Amino acid sequence: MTYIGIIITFVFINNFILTQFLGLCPFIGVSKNIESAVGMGFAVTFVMALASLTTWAIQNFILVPLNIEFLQTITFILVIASLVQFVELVIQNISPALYKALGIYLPLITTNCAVLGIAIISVQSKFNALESFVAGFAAGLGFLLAILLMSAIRTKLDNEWIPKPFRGIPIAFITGGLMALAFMAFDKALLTNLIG
Amino acid sequence: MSDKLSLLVESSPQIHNSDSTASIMWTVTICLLPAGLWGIWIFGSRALFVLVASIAASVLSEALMNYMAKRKTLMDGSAFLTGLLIGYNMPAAVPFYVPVVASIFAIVVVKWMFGGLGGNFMNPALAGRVFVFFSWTSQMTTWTMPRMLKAADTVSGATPLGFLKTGLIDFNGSVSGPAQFLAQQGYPQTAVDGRVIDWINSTFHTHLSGGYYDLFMGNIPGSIGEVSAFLLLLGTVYLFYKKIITWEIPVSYLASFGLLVWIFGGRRYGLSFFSGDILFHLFSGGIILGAFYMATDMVTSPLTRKGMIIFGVGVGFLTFLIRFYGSFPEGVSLAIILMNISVPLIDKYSKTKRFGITEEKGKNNE
Amino acid sequence: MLKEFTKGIFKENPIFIIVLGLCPALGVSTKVINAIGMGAGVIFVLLGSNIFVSLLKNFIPEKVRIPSYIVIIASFVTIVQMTMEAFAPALYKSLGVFVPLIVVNCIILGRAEAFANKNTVMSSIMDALGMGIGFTLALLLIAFIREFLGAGTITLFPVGSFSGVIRIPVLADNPVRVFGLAAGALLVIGFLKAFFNWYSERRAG
Amino acid sequence: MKGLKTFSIGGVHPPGRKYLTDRKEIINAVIPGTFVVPMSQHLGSPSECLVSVGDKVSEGMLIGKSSGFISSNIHSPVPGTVKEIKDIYLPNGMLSKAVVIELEGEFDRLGKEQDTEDWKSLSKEDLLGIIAESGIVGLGGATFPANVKFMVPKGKKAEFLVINGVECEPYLTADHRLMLERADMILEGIRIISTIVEPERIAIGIEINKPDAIEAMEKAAEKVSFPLEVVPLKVKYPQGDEKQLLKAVTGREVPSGALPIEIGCVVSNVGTVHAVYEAVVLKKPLIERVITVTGGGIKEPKNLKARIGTPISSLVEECGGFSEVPEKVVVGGPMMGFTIYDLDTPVTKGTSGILALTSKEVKNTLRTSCISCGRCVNACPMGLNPTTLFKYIDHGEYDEAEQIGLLDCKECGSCGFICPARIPLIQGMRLGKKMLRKKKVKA
Amino acid sequence: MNDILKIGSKLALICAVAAISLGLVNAVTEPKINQMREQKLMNALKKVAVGMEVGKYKEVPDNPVVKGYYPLNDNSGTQKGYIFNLVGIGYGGDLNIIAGVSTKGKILSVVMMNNQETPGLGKEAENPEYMKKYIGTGEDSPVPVRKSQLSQEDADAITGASITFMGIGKALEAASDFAKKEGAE
Amino acid sequence: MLLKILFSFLSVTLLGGLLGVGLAVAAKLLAVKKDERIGDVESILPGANCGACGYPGCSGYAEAIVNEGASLTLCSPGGAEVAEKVAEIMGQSVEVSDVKMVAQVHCRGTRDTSKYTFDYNGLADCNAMMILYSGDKECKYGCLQGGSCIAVCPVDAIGRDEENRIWVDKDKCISCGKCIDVCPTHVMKWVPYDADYIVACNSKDKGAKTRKYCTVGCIACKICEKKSGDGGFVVEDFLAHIDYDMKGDRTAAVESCPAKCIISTKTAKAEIDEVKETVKVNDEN
Ligand SMILES: Cc1cc2nc3c(=O)[nH]c(=O)nc-3n(C[C@H](O)[C@H](O)[C@H](O)COP(=O)(O)O)c2cc1C
Ligand SMILES: Cc1cc2nc3c(=O)[nH]c(=O)nc-3n(C[C@H](O)[C@H](O)[C@H](O)COP(=O)(O)O)c2cc1C
Ligand SMILES: Cc1cc2nc3c(=O)[nH]c(=O)nc-3n(C[C@H](O)[C@H](O)[C@H](O)COP(=O)(O)O)c2cc1C
Ligand SMILES: Cc1cc2nc3c(=O)[nH]c(=O)nc-3n(C[C@H](O)[C@H](O)[C@H](O)CO)c2cc1C
Ligand code: SF4
Ligand code: SF4
Ligand code: SF4
Ligand code: SF4
Ligand code: FES
Repeated sequence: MTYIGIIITFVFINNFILTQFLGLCPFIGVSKNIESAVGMGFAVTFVMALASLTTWAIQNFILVPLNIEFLQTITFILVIASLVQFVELVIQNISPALYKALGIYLPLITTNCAVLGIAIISVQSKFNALESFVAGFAAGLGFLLAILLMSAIRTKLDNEWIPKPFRGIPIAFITGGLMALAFMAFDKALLTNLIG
Repeated sequence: MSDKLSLLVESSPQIHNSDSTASIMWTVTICLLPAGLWGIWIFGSRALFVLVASIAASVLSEALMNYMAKRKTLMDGSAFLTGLLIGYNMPAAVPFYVPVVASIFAIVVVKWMFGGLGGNFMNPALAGRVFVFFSWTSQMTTWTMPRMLKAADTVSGATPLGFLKTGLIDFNGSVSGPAQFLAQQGYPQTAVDGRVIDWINSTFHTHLSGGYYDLFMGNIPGSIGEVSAFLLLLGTVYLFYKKIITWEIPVSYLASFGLLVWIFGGRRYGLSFFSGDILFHLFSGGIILGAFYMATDMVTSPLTRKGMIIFGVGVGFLTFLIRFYGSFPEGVSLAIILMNISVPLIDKYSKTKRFGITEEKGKNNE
Repeated sequence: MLKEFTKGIFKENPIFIIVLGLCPALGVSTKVINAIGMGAGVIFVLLGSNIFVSLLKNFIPEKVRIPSYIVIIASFVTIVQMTMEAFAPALYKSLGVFVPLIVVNCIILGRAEAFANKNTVMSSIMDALGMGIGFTLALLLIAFIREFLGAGTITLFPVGSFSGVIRIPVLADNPVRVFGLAAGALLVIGFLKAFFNWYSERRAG
Repeated sequence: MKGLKTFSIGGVHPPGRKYLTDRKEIINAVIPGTFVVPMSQHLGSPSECLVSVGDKVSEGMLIGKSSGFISSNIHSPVPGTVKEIKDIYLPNGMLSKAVVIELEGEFDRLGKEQDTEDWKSLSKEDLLGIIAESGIVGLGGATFPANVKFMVPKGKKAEFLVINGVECEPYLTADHRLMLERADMILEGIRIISTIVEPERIAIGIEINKPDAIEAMEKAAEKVSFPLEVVPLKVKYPQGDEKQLLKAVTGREVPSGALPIEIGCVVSNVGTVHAVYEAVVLKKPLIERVITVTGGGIKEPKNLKARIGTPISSLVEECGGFSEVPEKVVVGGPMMGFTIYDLDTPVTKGTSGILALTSKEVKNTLRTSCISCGRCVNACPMGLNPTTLFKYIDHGEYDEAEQIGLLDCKECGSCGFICPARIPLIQGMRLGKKMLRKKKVKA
Repeated sequence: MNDILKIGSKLALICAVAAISLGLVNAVTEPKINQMREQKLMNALKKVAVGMEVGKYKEVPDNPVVKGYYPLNDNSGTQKGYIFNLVGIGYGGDLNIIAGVSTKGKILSVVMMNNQETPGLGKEAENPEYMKKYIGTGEDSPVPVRKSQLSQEDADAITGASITFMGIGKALEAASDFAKKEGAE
Repeated sequence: MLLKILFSFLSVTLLGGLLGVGLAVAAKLLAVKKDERIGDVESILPGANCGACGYPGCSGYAEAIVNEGASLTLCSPGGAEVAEKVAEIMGQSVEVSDVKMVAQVHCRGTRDTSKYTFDYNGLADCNAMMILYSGDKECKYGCLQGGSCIAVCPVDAIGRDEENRIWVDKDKCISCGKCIDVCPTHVMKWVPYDADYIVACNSKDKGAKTRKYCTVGCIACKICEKKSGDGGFVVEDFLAHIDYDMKGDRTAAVESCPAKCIISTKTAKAEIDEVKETVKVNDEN
């Protein structure tokens, strides 16, 4: 697959949130307002791109040569967890405001399915180093896109009279469902036809 | 106080424009009727049945939600219109549960979970249609032949666009465009079409292939309400006259779509750039219905002119993308609901120019 | 002690009340059997990690708390992964990427963080069981609705001559397929969550 | 029609319905037996009441004294006795102290020949003094004390004096008739004002639905020594608002939150100019004004010159009463006016019209929730986003509303007029401003 | 510094324990996993072999559709056909197909392996019944790739999933051609 | 096989060790000082985020307590208990009165009992109604029934009954004071939680005037004053008030009130349960 293909795939066709169900917790949790959604989106994009690249290295320089692929999960998550913690420390230093806005969700990036998900999917797709990086980046952008749209919608919904039991999280899910419905427009055929 | 006049006290303004939500909705409904009657005429009573089912389900769902939310919104006409549009977006032969489920989904989930009229961010009729389309794809792609083509039973009812979609998958030859492709593959045409096109060609010295007349008038298989571009356009004349819809969305939609078709549309037929068949694509499928009656739904489109143009261009681009490269022959519904989900974002960033605020000061104000 | 167990099932149900661990809940809930498999996997991992975390809570240094927990969790996940692949390959295949993703299932780390590292082994076990069963029940509910509507079937274990698939008469022929897809999953969980909100509001009086 | 000036953004075209009264000459209203004179008829602090129950008052006698920098004098409209001093509700919904005067005794001015004063020898300060003394406030609607407005602050220069003859409110024809019948006096008034503010240019803006008024003003302008530009304007509401008028006439835009003097302009309504003329030349305080009594519910619509404090019921009666039961009675124009529930409410300095509107004219149809049609956004002359403002306010998010310009809203009513969902947008704006004020007081 | 080393070594210790335990578990499960995999493949091959003997797998380089094949021999050992390992393009991505084809290019048996088609639409192709539409074609009649080549009943059955149908058809067509060419040599 | 286990052991251990050291180093280098007491205080605050303290939510207040030395007794939902706990963390001592106050509406006028002067058409919001002649009731002191208080109450303690009367469920009320702030007629007033009765009228007009426009208004007849004996009732500004410090028996006064405007706070909860406002509906006339 070309790089453009990878980007289209992971941003639209296999959007992590809207078709792959990866990274839903922060998607629902941090989409209440646009600012923190964007912050989270960028943080996730950054971590995903790095994680995808690092785990590619682990896979191809350690696990495969030593024939111990069964340790994939444990090594990957170890690396990712440390990476996230490192990023967390950095953000805390660079932008305390962003750190505060992301609140409990930064640690949650560790346990964000999307990050480990992209690592595993990149390996499964047999991407090379750069492809892995691009895939991670694109999947992050897909997350950013979804959470940005979602947060704008949710800000609008704040001013509508949603039936009481539906306010907050339920309506966020339903909104996500409708977004997913629309995202079904992007399918494999689109990719095949666009770039052959 | 009974001996005195009982006067109404309210805030200014004390007079109002003659348009009301209800009159707008009902006017749109009335403008849509000719196209629907045409659909019933060419597809038979089954089409009427589908329309009745979708409208009834929609209105009853609205009534149910009214009861649950203790509100009275039936007379505003929006539920009737939503039901009608759902019916218009169905093939005539769908089983009854398809329009019914679409209507219930549209009204209950898409509209009322978000607070009823005005609260929804996605076009209810289209969301309903897409929901059932993905659920019952085959039912939703089984088309009835219109009465004037029944005799000529060459292919089982495929819409022109559907026919192209499958036909073009392994097409490597070269024709002058979609109309000729259809003609070559024996896509049926009415006799009137031949005569009209011949007349046009001889009078205006053009080289049109057959089929445009059928396409424009609606002598083709398709969804009940979308087939007749002519009658739909007739309705929009009145809507424009009454200023119920404005030019921004339809024009930017059709223009951007047309432009893309013109630039890239010919490639599939082995032609060069800038040779796409705009006419064919504007009158086939639900584009006219979508551009004038569905993308314009004010609830789910941006507030400002600038926003509307961005929205229209987006829908045009996505329709083109899906129609030419995706796996669905149509693309209108999906393109519109895809842009619907970006409307809040567009609204946020397409502000009006405020009086007495210069650019720099405006920025400081943010 | 019993309270630790029951709270996870309803009052602090990880999916409907705490709203964590959503991805697997949605990703694998297309079939009832998947829900059972996933639930079992999660219970096992949760149990194992809760036990070990609460055992090691004094040994693990603060600065590498999360990596340590994750290593513990990941070990149990890998065990589940390998066992499942060996003994239930069909299930393993249909759960797909979500098996390794148990590692990051927010509930598990969440429990380690919020509960096991502050409590005794026994209550951690209870907590794990409660949370795990709560998760499984929620998953079952979602999967049941999605498979029932979205495929018109209920897929369980094949036993003897019974293929494991129950077909729902009318629905099986023309299921509401969207419920099997991403959009349907999100809609279902939205409605269920609303129902739980409504119900707990009512219970609270 | 092309090439006519107008303002750039927003605006609406409500049905004018001025034909009901635009051919009716101004006549003096019947004087009723009782007058109710409120002490708060202007922008700013209420006047200090100088009389008490039982006092005798004469026509034009000062009964309320200006109580601050932004305040105004109030004079007795008729000779009589003070019967009562009570709190009444003004049409704008506010509570005000009012003096009830029962007609009694001789009129000093009514029916008598007035001597005219040669004011040319008076200084700027004297003229301002007379205007303040006479209790003149802006009669265009804002009721801002005229003497304060004409006092150009130090360091500022008034390049433009723009006279507001737009009368963009539907139904109303008071200014229109004034320009037709008293063009010369208006010009004299303009001369007085220009002596005070010393503008470089003087213009009067009139919408072209009043061609006879344009003609009358042009004719009168030929006779005077100073240059007066008569600027015909396209018909569009709210052109009469000073910000829009200045944009149309001068092309300048008053910055958000600022006054016209910021861009070197002074705006005054023709009625005010006429009142200035009467005060300076005839030494007559502001005790009467022209009021259009009209609407589908009035039998014989008229332009009346009525004394301040006349109960509205008296004017309605003079116009033959109601032809059908009105849905509401409005004080002011239909776009910015206020409904009253009590016909005994008195006429004040700010009352430009009394309308009895039938339900056919009001068009209060089914109210629904906002359908985001964006019509209000396109109608707002201030470039605001009324529906979003309203939603913020409806949800108690007043600070957010302020951020997107709530305080720029001047309650012109364009958005509320055009809204098909009949959202009470303007009430929302007023609520929002009230709550903001409340919050600021608290903080 | 000491502190840091201590932390590092504690994490290392946990890792070590984890790694060793996992290694042990893996030692048990890996053979089992491999065994299961082979079994699955054998089962599939048996299904498509239509009673003939399966030879040794041969990879076909540089062919987008035909990835490789097992020769099919009858009892006497003469080659009667192939079992192809095919990759087609479906609605949801690649389709892994195993098909038995005679040397004359006739489709003998087809089984759909890995795919990402939609349950209820394209996934219907996993159903053995589905493949009847192709079996027997390829030698005298062309392999069907589009609806119009089917009976009304069959056409209705694939409505909404004609891309899958075409994807399989095209893969089989390629296999059939491949077999004919090989057979001719 | 053994080799594989050895590799596993080596690689994972090495990785773990390296990362552990790396993180420890990073944590040391990038450490950010943070007052832990903020988190502790926040965890004690009730988390209602009602804003009664005047800070943006509970976390804002927690920060203000630690960093700015804000007063410890501002959290009304938390009451004395929370204040004491916070004081413990902060090493201070506090004194709080532990009389819990709740909000109650002092008006029972409905369309049937009170006079209305005009037909109001507009926003269902009391402050908005206030703009137009202070509301459509002739009584300018009463409850406008626009429900602004319902909209602001963070815990849904306020509801309306079938006759549109507003009620506060005192068991749900967390004393945040938002309704009292928002109510434009000041008919929403503080009452001690354990008060048994309230005078459900706010009219300061003379008795005769009140009687003209409202059949359930206090007419300042002073019967309650006389009947209560111990001074539990005081009539001031033509309106009866209850002195909640007096614990005497009030039933005699209650029963003899000719306007029946002294009502038990117990009925409040019973009536609120009947109709609950779920969605604020501003449309449809
Ligand atoms: C079944 C049906 C019901 C209608 N109900 C209403 C209604 O309740 N309110 C309304 O304004 N118009 C209603 N109309 C439409 C009106 O007859 C009229 O065509 C529409 O209001 C056009 O408005 P106009 O006067 O601005 O042209 C209805 C039309 C139909 C067909
Ligand atoms: C929406 C709006 C419309 C107005 N329309 C008029 C008008 O038609 N004629 C007018 O003289 N003043 C109108 N005014 C008042 C003017 O803004 C301005 O106050 C007035 O012209 C100043 O003159 P004055 O102080 O002499 O009244 C309007 C104000 C507003 C806010
Ligand atoms: C949710 C969904 C799933 C689909 N899955 C498949 C599929 O598995 N296989 C397939 O060939 N086409 C699939 N399609 C594609 C459409 O059905 C496509 O329009 C259809 O194949 C056209 O064929 P027809 O001419 O038989 O209607 C799917 C479409 C949708 C909306
Ligand atoms: C011009 C116009 C177009 C409309 N189009 C749609 C539509 O496409 N689908 C629909 O459900 N409702 C449509 N409506 C009705 C209404 O706006 C819709 O039900 C709301 O989205 C419900 O909140 C339309 C209304 C108007 C005035
Ligand atoms: S009332 Fe205010 S918001 Fe509405 S149009 Fe006028 S200025 Fe704009
Ligand atoms: S005009 Fe009315 S309905 Fe339209 S957007 Fe504005 S407030 Fe909403
Ligand atoms: S108590 Fe006050 S705020 Fe509540 S409805 Fe009555 S008047 Fe409105
Ligand atoms: S009733 Fe009033 S004081 Fe009590 S919680 Fe609600 S808003 Fe706060
Ligand atoms: S389970 Fe929480 S992000 Fe996936």
